[in-house]
Amino acid sequence: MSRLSLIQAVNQALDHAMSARPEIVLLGEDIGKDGGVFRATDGLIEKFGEARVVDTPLSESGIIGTAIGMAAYGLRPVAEIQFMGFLYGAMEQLLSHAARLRSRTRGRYTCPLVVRTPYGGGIHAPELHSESTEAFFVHTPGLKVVVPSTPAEAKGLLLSAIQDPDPVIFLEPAKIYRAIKEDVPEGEYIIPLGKARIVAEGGDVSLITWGAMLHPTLEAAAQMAEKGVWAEVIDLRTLSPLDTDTLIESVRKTGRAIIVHEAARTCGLGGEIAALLCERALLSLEAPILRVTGYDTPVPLPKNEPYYFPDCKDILEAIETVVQF
Amino acid sequence: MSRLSLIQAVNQALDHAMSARPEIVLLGEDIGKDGGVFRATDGLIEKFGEARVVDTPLSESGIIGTAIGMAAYGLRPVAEIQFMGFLYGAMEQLLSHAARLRSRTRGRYTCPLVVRTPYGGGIHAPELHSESTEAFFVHTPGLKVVVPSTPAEAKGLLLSAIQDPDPVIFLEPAKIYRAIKEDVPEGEYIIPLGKARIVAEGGDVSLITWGAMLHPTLEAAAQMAEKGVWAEVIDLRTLSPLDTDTLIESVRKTGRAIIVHEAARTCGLGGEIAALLCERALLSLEAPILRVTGYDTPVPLPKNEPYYFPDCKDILEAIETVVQF
Amino acid sequence: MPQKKRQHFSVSWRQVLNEQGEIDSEQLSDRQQFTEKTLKNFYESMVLIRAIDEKALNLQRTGRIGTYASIQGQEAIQAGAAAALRPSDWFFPAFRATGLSVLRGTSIKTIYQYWSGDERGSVVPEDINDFPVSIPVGTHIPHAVGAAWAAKYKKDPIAVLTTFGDGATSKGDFHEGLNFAGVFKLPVAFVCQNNQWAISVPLSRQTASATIAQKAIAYGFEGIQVDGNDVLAVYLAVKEALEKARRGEGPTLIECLSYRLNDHTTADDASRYRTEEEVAAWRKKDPVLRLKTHIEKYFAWSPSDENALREEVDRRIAEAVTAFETAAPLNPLDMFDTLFENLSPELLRQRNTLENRLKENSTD
Amino acid sequence: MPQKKRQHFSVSWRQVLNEQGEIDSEQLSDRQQFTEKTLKNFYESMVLIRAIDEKALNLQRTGRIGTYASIQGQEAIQAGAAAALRPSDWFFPAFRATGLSVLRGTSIKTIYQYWSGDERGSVVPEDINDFPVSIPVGTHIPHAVGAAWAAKYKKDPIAVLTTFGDGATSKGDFHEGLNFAGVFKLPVAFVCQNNQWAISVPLSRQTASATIAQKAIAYGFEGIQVDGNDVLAVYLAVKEALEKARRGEGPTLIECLSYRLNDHTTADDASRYRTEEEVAAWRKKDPVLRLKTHIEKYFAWSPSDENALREEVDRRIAEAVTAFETAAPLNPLDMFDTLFENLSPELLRQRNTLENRLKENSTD
Ligand SMILES: Cc1ncc(C[n+]2csc(CCOP(=O)(O)OP(=O)(O)O)c2C)c(N)n1
Ligand SMILES: Cc1ncc(C[n+]2csc(CCOP(=O)(O)OP(=O)(O)O)c2C)c(N)n1
Ligand SMILES: [Mg+2]
Ligand SMILES: [Mg+2]
Repeated sequence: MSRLSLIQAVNQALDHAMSARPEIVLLGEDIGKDGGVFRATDGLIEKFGEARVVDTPLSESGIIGTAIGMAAYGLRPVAEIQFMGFLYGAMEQLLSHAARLRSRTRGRYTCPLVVRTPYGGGIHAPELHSESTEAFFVHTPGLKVVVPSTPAEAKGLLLSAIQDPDPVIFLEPAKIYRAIKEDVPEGEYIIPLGKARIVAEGGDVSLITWGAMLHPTLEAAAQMAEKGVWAEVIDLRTLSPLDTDTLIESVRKTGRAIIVHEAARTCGLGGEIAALLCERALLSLEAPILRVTGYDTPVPLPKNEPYYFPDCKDILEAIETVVQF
Repeated sequence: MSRLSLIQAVNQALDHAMSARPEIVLLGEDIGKDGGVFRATDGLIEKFGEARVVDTPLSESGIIGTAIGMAAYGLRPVAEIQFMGFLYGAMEQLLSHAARLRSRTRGRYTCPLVVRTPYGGGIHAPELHSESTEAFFVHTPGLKVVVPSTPAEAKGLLLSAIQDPDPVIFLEPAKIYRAIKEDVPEGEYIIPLGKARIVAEGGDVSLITWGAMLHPTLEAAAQMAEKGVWAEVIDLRTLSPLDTDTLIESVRKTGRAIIVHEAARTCGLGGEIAALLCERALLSLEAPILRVTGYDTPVPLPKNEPYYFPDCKDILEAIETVVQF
Repeated sequence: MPQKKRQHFSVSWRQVLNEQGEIDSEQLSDRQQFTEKTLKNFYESMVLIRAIDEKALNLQRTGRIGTYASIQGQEAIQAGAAAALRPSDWFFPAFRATGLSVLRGTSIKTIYQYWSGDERGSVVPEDINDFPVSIPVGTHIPHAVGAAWAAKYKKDPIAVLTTFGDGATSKGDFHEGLNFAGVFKLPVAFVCQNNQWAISVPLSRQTASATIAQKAIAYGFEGIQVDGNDVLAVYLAVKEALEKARRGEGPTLIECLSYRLNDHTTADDASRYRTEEEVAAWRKKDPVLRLKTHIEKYFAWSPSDENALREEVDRRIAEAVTAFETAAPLNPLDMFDTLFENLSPELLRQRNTLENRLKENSTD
Repeated sequence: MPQKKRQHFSVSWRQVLNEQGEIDSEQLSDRQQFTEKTLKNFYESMVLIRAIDEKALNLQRTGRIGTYASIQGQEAIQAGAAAALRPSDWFFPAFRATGLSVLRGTSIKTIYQYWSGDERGSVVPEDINDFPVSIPVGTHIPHAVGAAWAAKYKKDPIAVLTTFGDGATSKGDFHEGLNFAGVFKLPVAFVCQNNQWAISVPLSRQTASATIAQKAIAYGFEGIQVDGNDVLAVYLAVKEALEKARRGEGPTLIECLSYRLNDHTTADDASRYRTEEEVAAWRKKDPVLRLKTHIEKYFAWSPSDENALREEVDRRIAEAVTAFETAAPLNPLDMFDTLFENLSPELLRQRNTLENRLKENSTD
């Protein structure tokens, strides 16, 4: 165990995985000597060499496209895309190829590819550095989507993603890359994909969230607990496939649900979760399912960014609303 | 008035709009002499010349990217993407630029661009020719998304889209390009964006759909009417912005809602609509909101395609379920 | 570091078997390699793949397969490249390389399955390192580059070949793939089947460059233009490129200049956009006839040799058609079973729904 | 139709003002155009934009603006290109063209606003045909091409210029943009500010081609490499390209070979990946000093001239900083009000939510 930040945990997971399996190679912009713009790959080129930690030309589509070919050939590429907003250039490779290689060839070829990318806001960066469009990938059959919310979670989930035989989009909440430190198990530490985590138990309302938003959500839950309202806080961990059973079970118990995400509201993952609950737990619902989300606008530049993202206060308001309904 | 198929109505709308406004230019692959692979632009190069009906190199991103520059300069480009599945190559241009040009420049530049593309299944075509990933674009602030369901609708909505000062993704259901003919008003015929259409009134259940799926939905409604169950059928027309008021009003009346779409279920637009209804009309709901959709797999090749898309029978089953709930 | 002087570049043109069916021995350092047997093999391959193509067109007309993309006119490219490849090499086709795939070992039945809209048509046999058809134009090029990269990483002594059309050179993926290959000096040969049309868009609308070959200059490696209707030129150029790749000397772009003799696909009507005269002029340069002229003249290829070949080819194709038409129906549940190694509970639920529906239907 | 012969291509290198600050008159047909006044104007521009840059770095260090991308080392490119443009031309920058934008007429205040994370920093004045900063690398190149296309369509007698880095040449958008420009022979000049680094990735990792200029060969138009630290060479090359464009003779790719003297941005630490020696060597080639040497020698530019210039520049910048720092705060509701011409009911509802929240906060 050592106390690590989320970015250090990512680094440790990569280091551990690469030590064990020579077929793992890292591709990306500035991941070599520079160690990645967030330092996720710090020290890895020194340890594993230029052939395994590869600075590529500036082309996201080229990175993902060549990684698909590598994966089909038998390697296990882990690609870093510098910011989620630059993944859009690689959409065709992801959607039309990575997600379909196994089904297209009926398993003759597979695509064990991990695409890591920092995502979400809160880092005062320029335009397109604060995207959280996870819903695109959740809507794409053939991809898995994973978001860690703490350092230990990051390590355990990333090692799982690297082991996974299918392509995984691994979204790292940049806002909390360094904000939290916690004990992270050394060596092999695996958190299975597809299982949500109940971070706090409660009977009054289910708060469903993931990534950086877990933290204001926990804060809101703590504040409500002082008022005697007990929230169950669920950290999704894997956005695709969704752990629907855990969600439904929780809402059957609490009768109320609030989904918290950074992304724009309309057609965000919150909509899917609300729809699932409404379909399978309607009779348990004692209040409307609310969504606390970003607005349906692009994320503003840093000056206006604080007005865009949901915060603890917004979550508290939503809890009050459903509890008093 | 003349009786036209949907593709003819599209052709007539383009012809009419181009006659009126010289700043409209068409860009796309094979839209010139070939008249488009579906013949949407048949005869237009002869009438308006090579400078206004432009066969481009094979590059979807190039088409959208240059069209953005044209639009900013003052033209009104209408781009044809040969199939929706090839739009993925242009995602970065659409998401990072077309959708943001106005807000980025606070209105100094705008992007009056229409992207037309055939979408949806049912035409027995190869892989990636049957996509219906409208949810991606609905989730993108700054874009509008429009889907016509009949020939007259196609004309009225396309003329509106071309007049619109902001970028519009215009999705044409390929399956019904030629399947239906109806009277289409000549000349200027405008259906405003953002307003859904109640195609059949009813008090027992709201069926919400768009595009080609309107037709099996209407068939199901007709069959249920024989059994004394009266469905209200809503054709969304504009998927973004959503006409939430019409949807909520209908469900407040009927107490039951079913959303029918071709797209994969998870994170499809159906989820958003169910979530909206659950949030704003919960107390009116007498049954779970059901979604009749494609599966969460890629659309199979033609041999298996019929097993993928929802049909009248699936809709009937869903109606029975909510009515008997 | 860029050099501060005027830079010069060139791309060469190569033709060995000219329009008259004569070998230009100046182009050939080793005349011996083209023995009677070799040349007849080339011819047999070309006749075979043309016949497979003709049968596919026929199956389409009679409604037994769906939309089909003919390869006619491009047989020399495909037979030449196939002969240059080793079994251990990898191959990444676009969608107009049916001949190459068959010559590599994919069964004719599989080809017909693919074009009939049956997923099993994308299953390449385990012992062949080929990818199936890629539909989005040009997007498979980076995959070939990635496989070459993996081979280099693993020090496997193989090369990778990818084919694509002239239209594909306009896509960003072409650029990105070739650029990566140049930077990392990867063992890959890029073969452009320049048939001068991308559906209705002529080459002049695709690029302002005089050749496709010169595009390699942008990536710092060699580009060469060959007569794509000359199987010998194609064979030699591809073989040299693959050998160079296997020697670790990096990629090559080979433009094979040819012509699409048929419509783009069976869903297309080329008479809308190109003239009969243009097509007729290229029919005269038919690559299959060109080689036939040569072997008739130099190796006494007789009408009875021709008949024997045709019979054998017809027999193989008839067999394949029977196998295709009598294959067990495809299981719709495959759409789930081939999606992930392990299905999530939600996907299992959806799979159950479909399974029940199929049962209902079968008892309806 | 491709030609069946060996093809030859070349790209030229151009330098007018050499490292020693001497004009190479062989490179110059019309020596007269560079009058004392012209050269001093160039110098003043370069001093101005370097000072704006230095102030930006200072504002960043003191927390008054956010991440900033320095242009130091690239002043000759930006001053030369700005002088070659006409007001009616259009300009599409990447994110490292602050100098060019200012010389075109965007206010210094606007520049600081942009890098402080204020949307108003992307508002280009109505009378200037420039785009604001584009963040996704290379993706603005097609926009420039589209604008050139529109200008050609409207028969407007203008040209379009776009600048981008060496890293941008690896993106598909570069390829697609240049290809369209070649095919449609559009009035656009592509100026690559080749500073030899893309963050930590050196040019050799970006492309295997010996020059960026030769990439134009792939698109069938002229490419030229110029000394990007020589404002005269840049000016002449860009001017000729724009004139050619306005004459309807199509696009040109101009590679300006230079060097990024500072870190990639203020968030970067270049010492992690490049040597002090490399940077020091390029500091000696400083484009501002090179021109200064020339005007000192030939036009008696004196320390007092220099001081007067510096004072004037400092005054302008101080004024801009004051304007920037005293600007009214940005209205958060703008995120809605600038999104569409007309807001939908749902967006109005969201706007109301934010409006109420802002009111609550202000009374909190
Ligand atoms: C990305 C993409 N855009 C459009 C299409 C539709 N399409 C199929 S083939 C084709 C033309 C391809 O031309 P070329 O690359 O020259 O290959 P050829 O058909 O001549 O073999 C087009 C536009 C596609 N399949 N993929
Ligand atoms: C599509 C995209 N990928 C990655 C980035 C992150 N990034 C910003 S600048 C840069 C390097 C750009 O290099 P170059 O084009 O040479 O321009 P320079 O910074 O040298 O001016 C990178 C990788 C980005 N902004 N856009
Ligand atoms: Mg072609
Ligand atoms: Mg650079």
